[in-house]
Amino acid sequence: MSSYNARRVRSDTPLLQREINGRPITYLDSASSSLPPRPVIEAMSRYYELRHANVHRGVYQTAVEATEVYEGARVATGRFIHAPKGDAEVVFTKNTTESFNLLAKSWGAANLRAGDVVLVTEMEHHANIVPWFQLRDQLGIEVRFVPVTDDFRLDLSDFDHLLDGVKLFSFTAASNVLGTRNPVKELTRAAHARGALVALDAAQSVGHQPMDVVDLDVDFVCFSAHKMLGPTGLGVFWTRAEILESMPPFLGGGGMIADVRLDGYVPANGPTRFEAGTPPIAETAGLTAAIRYLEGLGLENVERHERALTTDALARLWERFEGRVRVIGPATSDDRGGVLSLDVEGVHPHDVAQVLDQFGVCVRPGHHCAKPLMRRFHLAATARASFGPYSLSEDTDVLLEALESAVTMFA
Amino acid sequence: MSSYNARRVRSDTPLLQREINGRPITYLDSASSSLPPRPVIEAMSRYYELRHANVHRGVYQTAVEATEVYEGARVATGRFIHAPKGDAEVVFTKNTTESFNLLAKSWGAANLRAGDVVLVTEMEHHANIVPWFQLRDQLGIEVRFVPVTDDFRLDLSDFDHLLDGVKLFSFTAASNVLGTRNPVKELTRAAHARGALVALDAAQSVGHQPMDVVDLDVDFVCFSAHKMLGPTGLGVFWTRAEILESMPPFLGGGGMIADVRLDGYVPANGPTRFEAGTPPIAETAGLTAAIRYLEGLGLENVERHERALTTDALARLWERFEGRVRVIGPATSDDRGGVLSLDVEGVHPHDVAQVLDQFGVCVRPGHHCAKPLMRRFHLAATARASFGPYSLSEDTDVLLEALESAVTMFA
Amino acid sequence: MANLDDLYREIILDHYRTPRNRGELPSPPAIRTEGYNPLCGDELVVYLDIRDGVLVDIKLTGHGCSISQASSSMMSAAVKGKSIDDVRAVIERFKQLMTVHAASLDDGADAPVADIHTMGELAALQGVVKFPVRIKCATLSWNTLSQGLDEGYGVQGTGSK
Amino acid sequence: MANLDDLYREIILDHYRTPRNRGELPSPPAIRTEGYNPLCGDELVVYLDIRDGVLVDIKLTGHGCSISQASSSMMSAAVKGKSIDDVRAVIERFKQLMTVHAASLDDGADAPVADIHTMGELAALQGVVKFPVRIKCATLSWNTLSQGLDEGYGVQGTGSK
Ligand SMILES: Cc1ncc(COP(=O)(O)O)c(C=O)c1O
Ligand SMILES: Cc1ncc(COP(=O)(O)O)c(C=O)c1O
Repeated sequence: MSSYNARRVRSDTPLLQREINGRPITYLDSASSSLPPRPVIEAMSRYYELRHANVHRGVYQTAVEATEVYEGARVATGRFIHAPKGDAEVVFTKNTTESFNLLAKSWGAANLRAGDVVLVTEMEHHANIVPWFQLRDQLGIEVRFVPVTDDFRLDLSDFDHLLDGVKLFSFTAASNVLGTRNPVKELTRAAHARGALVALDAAQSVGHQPMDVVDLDVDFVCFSAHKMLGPTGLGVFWTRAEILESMPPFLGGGGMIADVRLDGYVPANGPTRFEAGTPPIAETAGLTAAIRYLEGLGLENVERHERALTTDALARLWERFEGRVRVIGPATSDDRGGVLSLDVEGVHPHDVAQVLDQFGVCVRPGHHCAKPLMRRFHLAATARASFGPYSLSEDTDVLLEALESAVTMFA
Repeated sequence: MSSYNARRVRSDTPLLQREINGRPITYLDSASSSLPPRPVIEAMSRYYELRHANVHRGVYQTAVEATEVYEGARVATGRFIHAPKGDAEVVFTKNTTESFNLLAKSWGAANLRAGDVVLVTEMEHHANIVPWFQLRDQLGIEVRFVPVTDDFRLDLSDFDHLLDGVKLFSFTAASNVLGTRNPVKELTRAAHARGALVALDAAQSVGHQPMDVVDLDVDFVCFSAHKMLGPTGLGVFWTRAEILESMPPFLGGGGMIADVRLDGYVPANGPTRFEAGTPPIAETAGLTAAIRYLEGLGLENVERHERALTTDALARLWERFEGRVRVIGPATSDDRGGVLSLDVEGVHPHDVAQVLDQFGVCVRPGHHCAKPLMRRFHLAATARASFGPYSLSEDTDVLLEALESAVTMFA
Repeated sequence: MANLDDLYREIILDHYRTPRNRGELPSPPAIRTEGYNPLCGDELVVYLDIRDGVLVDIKLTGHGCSISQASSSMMSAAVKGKSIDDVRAVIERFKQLMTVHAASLDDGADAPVADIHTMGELAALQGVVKFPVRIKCATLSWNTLSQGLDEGYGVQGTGSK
Repeated sequence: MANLDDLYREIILDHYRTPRNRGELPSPPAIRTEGYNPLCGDELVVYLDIRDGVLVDIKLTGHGCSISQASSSMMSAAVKGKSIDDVRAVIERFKQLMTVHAASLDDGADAPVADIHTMGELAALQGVVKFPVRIKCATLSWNTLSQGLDEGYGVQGTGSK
């Protein structure tokens, strides 16, 4: 796998040194949450040990440093995704889900009215569905779905028609269930041509491939730190400065105001307008460390590495189980990420995951917060294995061995 | 200061070992954010090193352990505040501010209509004002303020009248500017007698004194982990189970649903209904450690310790400066916490804080997110010093020395 | 460390492979109750034929993991033909078997040991408590049964006699 | 480590203690512009008397910290009597002096050094960049002046001639 040294990444990751049931852990759940390397964990400890203070408004040394940590993470994030105006366009949230709620409840509530259409896809995570349903219940907008084909791609045969009346097309760069990567630039061009804005769920792509919001030409991007080797408790919302400035406040409280009187309030300008209350500060120290770490690896390298693992795993799953273990997702590694949703003949995903745990293999059973997609394929659940920058083909070895055992046990 | 060993707490707190400008740090900004002791920092590192995984739905070992960490924190929190139904009543948010937004946008939007009154006080933090203004703009409710007297207490002379039409009385247990502690039980009894529910902003009291929601008989409580020796990125919302079950969802996304179909969604029951997306998991490990640490100290001891420091500081400030340094808050330590908002004659609070920084003294200048209160006292800002469990009377020594220097410098 | 053999006892796999009392009952007169585990998508329908305070027949349909399927199958075998009072007693004991006290989450203490000697085959399910995430799988059918009984009493009270 | 003497130069304290050009001008004809620093509550009103492209007079009222007060006082002394083009040039140079590049936040690099030799007394404010939180204090009056000029041109264009 070229000069990329996944073994080095693995040794940087404390959790991967752990043993489970007497075997080294085989972590195949990066699509749920990734494992932070030592520099990320240490950046947060160091922050608490040396610099912690509340941000903004402080003039003493540690408050200045904490503010630098926080605003520095905004700068690093802006650069990481190539935001044209950098930190001025980066809002910190709790997670991808809060980012989508911000999008729906600030931009959406201000710009959409009854009858307007928000187009999503059948392969969306609930984070990019439920906030739109909530807005529909409140404003009477229509939430429309791009269907998914039998070969796990967006069905674009009727796309032009689907775009009728659409004000926002909000879709995922990569499916957390199927692994499918959608043609972001092409879809964005089509939506823009029809006057719609475009929001991208980048939760499954940031940290797995390079992200350039200018190149993609999207209007909004949402993702989570914890899926890109960073900490829990921190998400990102990006939009162009012009749009950001036009968006009304979302959550109210300290930090997001310019003034509060007994008779009303004036919201602040810039990203802070959307950051009410004490933000996740230590978490931003972790995010900056994660970004630096990923930049050190090179996102192109991470992408190539994960693709090679995926190609290999797809081939070996087929070879070994010849259909007794079905992959719910594209069969080749073109336009797909390292997410393998498995359907094991005669064994419920919960039982698959339980047996795999005995081998130290971590896969996630369930609907993966994508119930419309599961229904589309008449599945209640899958057992999902997914790769990260630290994954090795040995992980696939153990996965196959453990799957064999599950198949045998329930035969 | 009895058997309580603040020096021990100090030595447990890594940040307090730091030097600033060649002097040991004198941290007097606990009202903004507290400094976590080593066990809290280590609980989070250990979590990332050994157990991190996304919570819920996972059956493999680390996912089970991460879920135990997360749900264990809910149990610990419920016990800590004496929630009658324990963890079933504890919702994790990002911070106090999100907790108040949850209160306003879920309970408030569902239970209040045009003309209903939400009563707050003039000494509220913006977190307990702005969400109500937002609801007013949306629903036409009235936001009414209990005034503050010249001696920094709630003006209850017209309280009965103020309660007319009030559906919710939402107020702070302790002012983050004045230090004033409000008579929670008495106010709650009066509000309940008039059929109003009561929400308590406990951001400045949890971690400084014992908290018993049953004894206080309040209906909602909001606070932040980072103000009680815990991490950033985590807040708590508590309400009685009956109320919690009746509240509609707030943010939408994964985790908070029972089902999602192409035509709508069914929210989950219990606290998770209000926890959309991947929650701050590592942060809950930190919160549990903070709770255990505080329980180890004994909240009564912490309270007694901080009161002794406050009594001492009030006396010495007066002795040394005879009015050239005014304390904006009650002059005696009865019914007040360890928050000292200073107004230094002829010196702007920003300059006070800047000069103090030279002595390694951390105080916060500004409006402390309480602009209505600042206006009430015709102040643009104060320089606020505040105590925590690790504070010592030596801190007051350095504060006084540094204040002397500021007074001289700008004379 | 919990062992997989604690969970997948042979008798559990047997019930999973050849579930007892699968099928439907005409409803009405049978009580039909749906159970649902939102976390893993398990679905279950329980049909209860209650006459003169006795659970004369019980049938089950739906899908789920081995634990949920086996538990429902074992449940049906354990309660069929019993008086409603006895059924409720079995439910109670089973719930006790499955209880992980909140305290054990908080303090890392072991779960309490229920009185398993009186439970027959059902005792095989006690290994589930060592896998707390699977408890919901084991209890789904029991909660659904319980709910069915509650509804059933409503129905009986108003006129199925 | 930044030193307090870099911030509170004697000349700054002097301007703070005895601010120049305090007061109001009748408006109109003077341009009246309000400045506001939401973070620390500083408030400032700038009055500009502009005639034939020259800033004939400037007055200031409001309150704020020593840095914001001294900066506005020094600003008023530096721009009073200058042509608008020259005023704009001074503003530009001052802003440069105060710039902390985003890159320095990110990488910890030092802020760039502006050309301070042409700035007279104003150069005393350069120590402020070592205290990034105070930059907003120093620039408040300048931003307000800048805004006043922009509005002024609108006013002049439409008829104060
Ligand atoms: C009384 C009070 N309420 C609410 C808050 C807001 O807390 P947070 O910033 O953690 O949301 C604070 C903290 O500044 C406070 O002191
Ligand atoms: C595609 C996608 N979108 C959104 C989310 C939600 O992310 P979070 O749970 O961090 O809010 C996820 C994570 O599960 C995801 O995979």
